Amino acid sequence: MTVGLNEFLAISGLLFAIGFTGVLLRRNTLVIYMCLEIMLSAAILALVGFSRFNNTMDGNIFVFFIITVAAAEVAVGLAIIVALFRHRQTIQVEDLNTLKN
Amino acid sequence: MVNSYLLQFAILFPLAFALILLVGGRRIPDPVTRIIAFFGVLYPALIAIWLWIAFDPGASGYDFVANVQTGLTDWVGISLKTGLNGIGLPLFVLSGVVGLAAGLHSLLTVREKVREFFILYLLMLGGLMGVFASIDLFFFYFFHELALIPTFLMIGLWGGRNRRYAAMKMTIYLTVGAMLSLVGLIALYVQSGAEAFNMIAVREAMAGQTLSEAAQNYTFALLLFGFGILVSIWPFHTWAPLGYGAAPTANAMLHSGVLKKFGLYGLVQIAAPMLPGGAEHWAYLLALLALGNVLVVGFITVDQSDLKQMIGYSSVMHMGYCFLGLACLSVVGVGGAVFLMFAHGLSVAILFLLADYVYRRTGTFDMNAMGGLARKTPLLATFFVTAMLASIGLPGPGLANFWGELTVFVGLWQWQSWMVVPAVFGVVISAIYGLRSMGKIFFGEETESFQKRQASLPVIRDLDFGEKVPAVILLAVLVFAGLWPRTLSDPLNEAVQSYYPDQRAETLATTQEQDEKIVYRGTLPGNE
Amino acid sequence: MDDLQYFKDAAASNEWSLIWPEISVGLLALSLLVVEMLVPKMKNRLVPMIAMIGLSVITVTLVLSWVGMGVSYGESFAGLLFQSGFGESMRLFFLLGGLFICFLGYVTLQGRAIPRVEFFHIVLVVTAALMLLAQSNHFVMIFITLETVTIGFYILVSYFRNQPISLEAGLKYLILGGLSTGLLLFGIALLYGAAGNPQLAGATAEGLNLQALRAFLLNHGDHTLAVAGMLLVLFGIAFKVAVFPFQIWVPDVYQGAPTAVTAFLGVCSKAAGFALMIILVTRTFNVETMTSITVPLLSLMAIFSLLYGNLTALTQQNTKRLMGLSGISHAGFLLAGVVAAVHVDWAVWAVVFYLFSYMFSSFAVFGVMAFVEGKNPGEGEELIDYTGLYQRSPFLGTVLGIGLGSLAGIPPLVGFIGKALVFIALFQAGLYVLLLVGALSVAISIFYYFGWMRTAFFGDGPDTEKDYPAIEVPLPKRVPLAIIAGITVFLGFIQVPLAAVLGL
Amino acid sequence: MLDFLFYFLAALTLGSAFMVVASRNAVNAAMFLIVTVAGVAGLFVLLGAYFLAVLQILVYAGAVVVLFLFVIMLLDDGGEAKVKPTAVSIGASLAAFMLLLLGVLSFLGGPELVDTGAAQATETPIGANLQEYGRQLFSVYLLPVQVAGFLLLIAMIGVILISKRHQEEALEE
Repeated sequence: MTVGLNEFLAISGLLFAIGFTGVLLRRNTLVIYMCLEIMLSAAILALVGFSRFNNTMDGNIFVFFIITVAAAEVAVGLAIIVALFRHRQTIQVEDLNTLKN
Repeated sequence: MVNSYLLQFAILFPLAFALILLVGGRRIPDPVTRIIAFFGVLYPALIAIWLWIAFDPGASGYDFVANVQTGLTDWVGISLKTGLNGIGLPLFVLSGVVGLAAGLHSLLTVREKVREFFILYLLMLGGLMGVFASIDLFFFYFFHELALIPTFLMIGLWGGRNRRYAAMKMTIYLTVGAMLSLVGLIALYVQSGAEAFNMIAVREAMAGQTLSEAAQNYTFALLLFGFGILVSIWPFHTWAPLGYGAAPTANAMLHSGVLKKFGLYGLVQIAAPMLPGGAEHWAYLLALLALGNVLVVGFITVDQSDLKQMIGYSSVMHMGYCFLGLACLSVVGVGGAVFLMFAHGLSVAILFLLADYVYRRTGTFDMNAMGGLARKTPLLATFFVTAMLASIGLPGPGLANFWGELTVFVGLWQWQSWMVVPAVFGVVISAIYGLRSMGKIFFGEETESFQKRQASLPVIRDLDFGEKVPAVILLAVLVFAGLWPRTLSDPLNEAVQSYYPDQRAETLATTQEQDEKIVYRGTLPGNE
Repeated sequence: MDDLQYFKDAAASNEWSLIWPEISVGLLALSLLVVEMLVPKMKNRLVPMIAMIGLSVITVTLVLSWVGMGVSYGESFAGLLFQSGFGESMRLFFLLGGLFICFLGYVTLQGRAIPRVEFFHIVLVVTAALMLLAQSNHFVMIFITLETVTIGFYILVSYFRNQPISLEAGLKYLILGGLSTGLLLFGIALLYGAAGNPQLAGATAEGLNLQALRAFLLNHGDHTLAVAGMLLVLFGIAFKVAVFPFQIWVPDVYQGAPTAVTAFLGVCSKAAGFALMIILVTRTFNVETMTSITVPLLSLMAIFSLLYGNLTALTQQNTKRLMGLSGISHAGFLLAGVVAAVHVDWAVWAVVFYLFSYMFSSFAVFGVMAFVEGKNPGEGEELIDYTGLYQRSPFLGTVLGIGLGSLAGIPPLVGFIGKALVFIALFQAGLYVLLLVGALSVAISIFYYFGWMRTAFFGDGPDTEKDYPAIEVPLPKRVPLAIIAGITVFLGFIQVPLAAVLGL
Repeated sequence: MLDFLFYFLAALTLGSAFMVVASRNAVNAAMFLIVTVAGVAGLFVLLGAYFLAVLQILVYAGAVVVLFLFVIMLLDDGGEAKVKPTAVSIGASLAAFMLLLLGVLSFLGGPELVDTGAAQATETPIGANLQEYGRQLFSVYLLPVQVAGFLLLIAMIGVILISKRHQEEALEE
């Protein structure tokens, strides 16, 4: 195939940007969390791409760890969101305003 | 050798006793607290006096040098190096003596939160002893702050009216001053390239090289304004009278008498000799500000009716003379400044002490609401008159102050003759407020308000034994130093001569064409 | 046969004995779970005791091992770890930190209807991860330990699951933590990609290894990808240490988290970030082409952190938020030290010294906070709740005074020494602006620290309509606080023990 | 063919990622997340990382997103349609997006990278197969694997702890 590293990096960069924008833009904590996952995916894609075109295995191994961690993070994060929902009946960011001066 | 350890013990004893009181907590009964505190203030004074006797007058460098590693040597060359030279000795003695007197006074008068008071007092005393014993620049600063913090707390906790505002204002001013001087000290050390952060090493390193003019100027400016704020140089003096007005007596004595001299000491011992170019650059401005201290603050002092405030302002005013002496940058001027620092420290401490005695008898500091006290308390009146005359700088009982001021004038005459006129006018101002205060408090008729108030006051008695002791200690040292200044001025002269080697010689040779030999190698009083 | 040899070689390079303290802490954490199962009746008393005693034993053994056997230096685990004096001192740091957090947790959790064992278990695991983090020499190692720490903190921050305030703080930390992880990872990916590019001379197959990466950067420090990666990595870490402009999460999370966790977050998590900063900024990215970017950038961040933290703390009434905001200014100091360390070698030790001093003084303050606060959310956290603390409990008042004084940088307390060392380092590095801002911020910080002290000591003013009860602290619980306060004072006078640790 | 596949997958990934951000409904967002994840997995296949592709599908699509969906159903939140993002937040987000885009484009335009495209690997030079993973993970990367174990342990404990209903512990002492 004629597609090179640059194309993969471009996808990865765009994916990262979309995820980042989502984190900033969205108000629903669940969706924000999904956007974080998109950012992680972007980083993973970049790593795998580099690993492939640099001919080194390290990047792939790193991705293995990242996926492991991401799964754990999601589990903890969702647990917190659910627990909070029980108290507040909401998952919108602007309703999380108990903490203030 | 043993004496070197004594120097460190003078720092250690008060701190250790403070620690004992702190750890002991409420289990220590009040009388025991007082006994511990008594020894805590006694030992440093005894050591100070012993070292005064033991000091080798011929030594031009440091005596009693000892070095303790505290752990920072490898990185930044900091170690607790202690020792005394001719400039440090008078001030070390001063802290010991004033510390003892103020301590004795508090032992007899403090009634509430006794344990806390003496923990803080001993901390402050330990810091004071350390300031003038440190050769290491870092610990020099460190001990000053160590003594400063208890001051704030004591003003806040035991102070008189306005104490919170006073404590806060003092904290802000002094913190800013201290930070500036710390930055200045660091600048000095790093630029000198010395291997150790102490005065000896930095001085040697500076002697081997010359910093650029700009570097000298800004480093000296940092030190000048940092130290200057700490010494209440005009126009940064407003914290001082306020603070002293609110401070408990012992604090006012220690701070105005001793701790404030830290800044001057720093300028005399460190800044001016190590940065001669910078000192030269700023000397004129310094002298003008000092004249501001003498004249502006002098007039404000005359206007005061509150006794404690008046003493506070007068202390600020007298700092002006010390600055003037320093600005001369000559042996005579600087020597006079240091000697005046010593004498003023004692006299202002007595005045604060006596102001407290007056308050105990009249229930007020307002001088317009007193009068005729001399008839009931002749001894107090005698002490007060003596101390006030000394503070003004009249010959007689205040010989020490007189020597100091006179020498400063001589130094000033050789440098900027015209400044002698306003400076001497300052003496007249101090005579005015001094005499007025004596008259208002002790002579004349009792004012009506005072008579009314007496009904609610205990019967006015003259000084009792416990009150006499601190005052007598201070006066005795003052008189001794006045009558026999050689014991201090000889070492002082040695030290100053090696630090201020005719700095002005060349400048003046062209302008005045005088014989520098006689003028600049002039000797200090009592040294003929 | 071939495979067997492969594993044998790998096994030989994995010198597990080198990380015995971490392994011990991990095993200790596991043993807590076992204890919970075996003696469920006693667990609430037994578990904290075992955790604290175990950590103390490990700490003492570690120190003794230095004395007895010295310290080993160099790479281990095939380059995953790098043993150094810095790593050793940070090991001790995190062990001491974990130990005191266990104590604080014991105090905070007492009398609450909430599980305890899990708290100590997670604290221990996080402590072990922190200790490994400080010795990492490889991005995989950095990532996995950092994430263990982060996930641990997600749980710990939201530990009071029946208080929405705690959960809310947890969620905020979660989102911003996730964001910082994303930045960090993308940065690592870019660095890895740049370093392994076969088109470039000096490309390395081990782009994730910091030493190899540095060797690459020496030649290609100005490579666009490498620079972008470095910036992203630094920003990711800046989130963790909460320096401007990545500090937004701090006040809320500090306030919502249980006090023991706030202390853990404020001290150990911050220290972890700065350990990484030191490893990366001064030991990996310290090539000229990169320092020309990092030094001005980090200096600016430090300056703004110093100013932002202090100015916002001035009007703050909630003590936890106050600690968080003032912590931002301390992070500014530390960052300034890191910048200085780029030019001046010993400044690394100034930073580590500052970290230690910050730990002792913060713990003194947090320790008092744990006793003053009430059992309901937000109770006893306002400054006004400290009114007359000295009169209510002279012991707590004294400890608070010592802690706050040290944080403010007042001699003779250890905080002053830390600040002075950073100042000297800054001057030697020629960073005069930073030095002046630092001095200014010390002066500003005096206001709020003294304001707090004034409330605690002189708080007999007109605002005492409410009658504040006396606080009794039983003797066993006094001991750790007294030790911490004692260390804060002692190290102010004599720094020999700490200097010996740092001089390893 | 491969090129076409790449562009197809890229479009799929980016498009669905965009839809995750844009969709009003959380359920839809989660669905699009699955597509995104699958797209990324497809790209992994193109890059020869078959194992990771499988892992990605298994963990993300199989576990993570399902978990998301589960939680969404459980919470049954009213949706966020009522609260419109403010102009400021939209502006800030767009600015951030543009900045990132600019960054991506600018470093892609760098001379060093354009060349890397030549470093094409037609076969699979690195052993990105299961055996190689096993070797690496259980020799060189054994320590991180152990740490990851602890990480999963505390994550598990944490999840149980936080999601337990308020079954109050008995107070001792």
